Amino acid sequence: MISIRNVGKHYGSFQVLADCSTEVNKGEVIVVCGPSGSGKSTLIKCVNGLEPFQQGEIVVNGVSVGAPKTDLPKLRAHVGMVFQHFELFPHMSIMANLTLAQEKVLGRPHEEARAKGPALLDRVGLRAQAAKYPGELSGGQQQRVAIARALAMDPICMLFDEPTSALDPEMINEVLDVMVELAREGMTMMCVTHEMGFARQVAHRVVFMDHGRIVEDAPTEAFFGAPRSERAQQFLAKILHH
Amino acid sequence: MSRRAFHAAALACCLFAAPVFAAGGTLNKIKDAGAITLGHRESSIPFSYYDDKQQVIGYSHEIMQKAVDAIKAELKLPSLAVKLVPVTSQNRIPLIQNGTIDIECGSTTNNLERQRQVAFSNSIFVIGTRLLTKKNSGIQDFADLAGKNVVTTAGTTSERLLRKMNDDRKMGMAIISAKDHGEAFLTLETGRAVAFMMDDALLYGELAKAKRPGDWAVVGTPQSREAYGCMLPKDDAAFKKVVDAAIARLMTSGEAEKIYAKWFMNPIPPKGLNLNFPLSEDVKALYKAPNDKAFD
Amino acid sequence: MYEFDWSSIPGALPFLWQGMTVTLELTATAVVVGIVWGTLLAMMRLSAMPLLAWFAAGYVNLFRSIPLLMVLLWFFLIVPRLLESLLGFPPGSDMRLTSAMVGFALFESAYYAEIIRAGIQSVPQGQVAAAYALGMSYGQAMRLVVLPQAFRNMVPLLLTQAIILFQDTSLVYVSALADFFGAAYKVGDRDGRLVELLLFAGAVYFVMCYAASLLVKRLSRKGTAA
Amino acid sequence: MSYAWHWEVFLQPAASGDATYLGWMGAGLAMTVALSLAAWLMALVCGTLAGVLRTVPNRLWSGLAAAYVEVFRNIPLLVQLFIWYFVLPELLPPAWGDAFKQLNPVTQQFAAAVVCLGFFTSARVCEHVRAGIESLPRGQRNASLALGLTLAQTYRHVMLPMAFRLIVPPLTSEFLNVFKNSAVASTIGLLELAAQSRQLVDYTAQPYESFIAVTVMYMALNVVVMSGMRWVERKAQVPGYIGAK
Repeated sequence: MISIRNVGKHYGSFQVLADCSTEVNKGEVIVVCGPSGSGKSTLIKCVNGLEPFQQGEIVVNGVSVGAPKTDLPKLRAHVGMVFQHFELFPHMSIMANLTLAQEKVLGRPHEEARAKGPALLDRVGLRAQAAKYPGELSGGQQQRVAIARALAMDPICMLFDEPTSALDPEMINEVLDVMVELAREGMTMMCVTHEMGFARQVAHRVVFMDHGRIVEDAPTEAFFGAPRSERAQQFLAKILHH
Repeated sequence: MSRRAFHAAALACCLFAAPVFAAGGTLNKIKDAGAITLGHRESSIPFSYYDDKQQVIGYSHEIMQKAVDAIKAELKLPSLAVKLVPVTSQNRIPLIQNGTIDIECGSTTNNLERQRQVAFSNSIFVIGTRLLTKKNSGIQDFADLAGKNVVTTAGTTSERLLRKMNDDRKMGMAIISAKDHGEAFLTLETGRAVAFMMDDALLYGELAKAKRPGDWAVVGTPQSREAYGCMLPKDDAAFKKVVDAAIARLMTSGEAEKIYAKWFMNPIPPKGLNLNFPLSEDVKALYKAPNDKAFD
Repeated sequence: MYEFDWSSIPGALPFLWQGMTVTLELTATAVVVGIVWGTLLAMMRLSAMPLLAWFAAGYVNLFRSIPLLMVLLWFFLIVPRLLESLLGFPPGSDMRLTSAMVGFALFESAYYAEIIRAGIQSVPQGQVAAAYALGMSYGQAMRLVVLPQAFRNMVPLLLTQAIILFQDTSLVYVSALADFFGAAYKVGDRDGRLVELLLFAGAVYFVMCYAASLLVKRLSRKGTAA
Repeated sequence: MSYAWHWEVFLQPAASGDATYLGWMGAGLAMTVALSLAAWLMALVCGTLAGVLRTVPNRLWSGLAAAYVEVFRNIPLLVQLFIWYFVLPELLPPAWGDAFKQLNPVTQQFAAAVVCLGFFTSARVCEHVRAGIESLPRGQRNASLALGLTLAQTYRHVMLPMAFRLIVPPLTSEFLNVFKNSAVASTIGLLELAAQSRQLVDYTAQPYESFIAVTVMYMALNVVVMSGMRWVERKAQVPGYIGAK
């Protein structure tokens, strides 16, 4: 489904990504982790072309992301993405947030787009909030709406870029619950996150990055059981025991 | 802005707008200050204007100098300082009223409306209002202007006459009111208007500035006769008497005629053009019998 | 096509330069008076005394609601007499420059007052509290703590306003005062070369203002870097 | 020497036309309003376009937009007006220039004033729009693109609507400035409010009454525009968004 081959990216002489390769198969859940500045957010943004890259190739559902002729909006329409800071559109009601791209990108009639709303909001437990504005919701609620907004496009896969790291601790679980649910339904997911509990619970594989490189790419049990690299061991030790 | 601002504004209006007037007459004021302030124009050729060295010159200006000499003699102050303030047709009346300037000799028509606010000396010139147009424009007289763009200078009698003519005779002219004579002539020269209505003497003066003076002509029956006078502060008989006497002396002694010849019958700055504007019957009559009558 | 003739300009340079000095003089006076009087107005507006706050608000709103052109016409009519009687200037001294200066300074103060008020308000309340906690009086807290910080934040805005003011001085044209623009216009009018002189004036203003705005940009970059 | 107040002068029939002098002032007010609104419309359109161009990831376009802003911001309004009115028609191909100069003078003056004020103000609007766009979190743009919206759609539906809400206060003061700046049109002879004050002085010889009346009219205009923009500001508030009160 997502194939990342030898991807490299640099700003001037600064190497952000170097020779990154991995695969995400249909129905698979991949967690990408690593220390801050390791390039994991950049990598996930390369997948739907939000960040350009200079070397290598990324193919999503048979379409090469970096190729100049690729119709990026068309590709992105089918790749859902959830951001660290939610990025709901503050000047639109929750319902309008859900329908905007359906109408403008997929060309769905207004009524059809609206009709999808209640079911999606039900799914993230926020049916009553449709008429409110993003600023009137808590962070956890906003992030759940953001997930619903991505799902409204009927994506073939979902990208999560640190979806819980801007949240207060008591709100993290409400978002993770939605993500677990999604994973159980068989959604193809690539998640940048530090939530190791979530990773253990649903991820098929864990990708560990450091200094722009993929240091480890292992099945979940193998990664948590016995990480091969020293760097990953240190990272796990820090993140799991405090 | 709020209601508060309105209150403040009202206050400011009361404060500022009640003009503060000195008592005791202009002559005393001049004597106390040791200085007299003259108002002049910047581009009223050949009455009062700047030459290319930014010195004020002109027919009216020369007459004003003579009046100043008479004031010096009257006050026995030969070293009286003289200050020059350029005025426009918009601000000349307020500036006389508020005492910024003591006397203005330029090209100001003496009329009854203005007499409500200022006084006028003995007249210094008489003009007729006519048209300046391109020789090949086909404009011979005012009747030819129907439906055309015509320019005049804002705040002048010509502007009123032109508007009235347009209203009365339903001529459908589009009237442009330029800020000053220079701008009015520019409007004519660049083709925005087919004719420029103004006092004939001033039209000859503008002609002198043209890139090709030979292309232009002054045409049309004079629409009005107007007397130019020097503006003086209102209700100051003593001051007016000195100025009037000086002007009358100039005219009856024949000196005025010499000044006239210098500015209207000889080459003048800035381009050394000769206006060739012979002495009219009206001006001759004025020189013979000086007076301060308005024509309307 | 139009035939340009720039020959009027070289001979007129001394007169144009004289005009530029008038322009610069006007700008400098208005900036200095504007900042001083503007600071006072801003402090009055923020003060707890209703009368002072009321006066400052009225003043600022009044001047900000009238076109500068009207203000200049007003001052050209009124100030000469008023100054004569208030300050004892000799009657009849050329008041055009003085009245333009006074008009500009009073007008621009209203704009400066708003910039400075915003600057003062941008200093966190905690700073005032900290100053009081150290035992400072209101005046000391203002002078030693608040205003220095406020002015540092405001410098780019104050300078930008000065550039706007420099451009605005061209409006004294309505009072027949020969500032740079007035001088250029008069030369153009006299020689029938208005097109050339207007383009020349526009170019000079552009070069000066653009250079000044680059300088301000560099200054404010330095300020944020420090 | 004393000033003779004659407030009743405004009710007297004017020197030409059927109106009273009060009618002249009304006509001036109408001209000021028409001029300002037309210029504001133009400034909003051009300023928004230029503001968007300044933020697009394309050196050439953003550079052009920056040059546009610098030109219109660094030349005094009065000089710009004179250039539009006196200079431009001379520099155009003679046929065009002459065609323009044959138009009704009021049309010429109005057109020159609208274009001048419009461009002048658009440079300032452009900077506000740019600042508004730049103050939005970068993630907004990414989120919108990630949903498959094109860059144009992103500006149209996400960034501009939000940016405009943020910049209502500075736009309000620019709008007020348009009304005040419109007074310069009097220098090319357009009979708007400031020019009427001058003309009233000429015709009535009552300078103080004329100036006071016109000044008060400007202040009233200011109040009306300000309360209008307050209403817009209230309408534009985004519930729950920081900055909304």
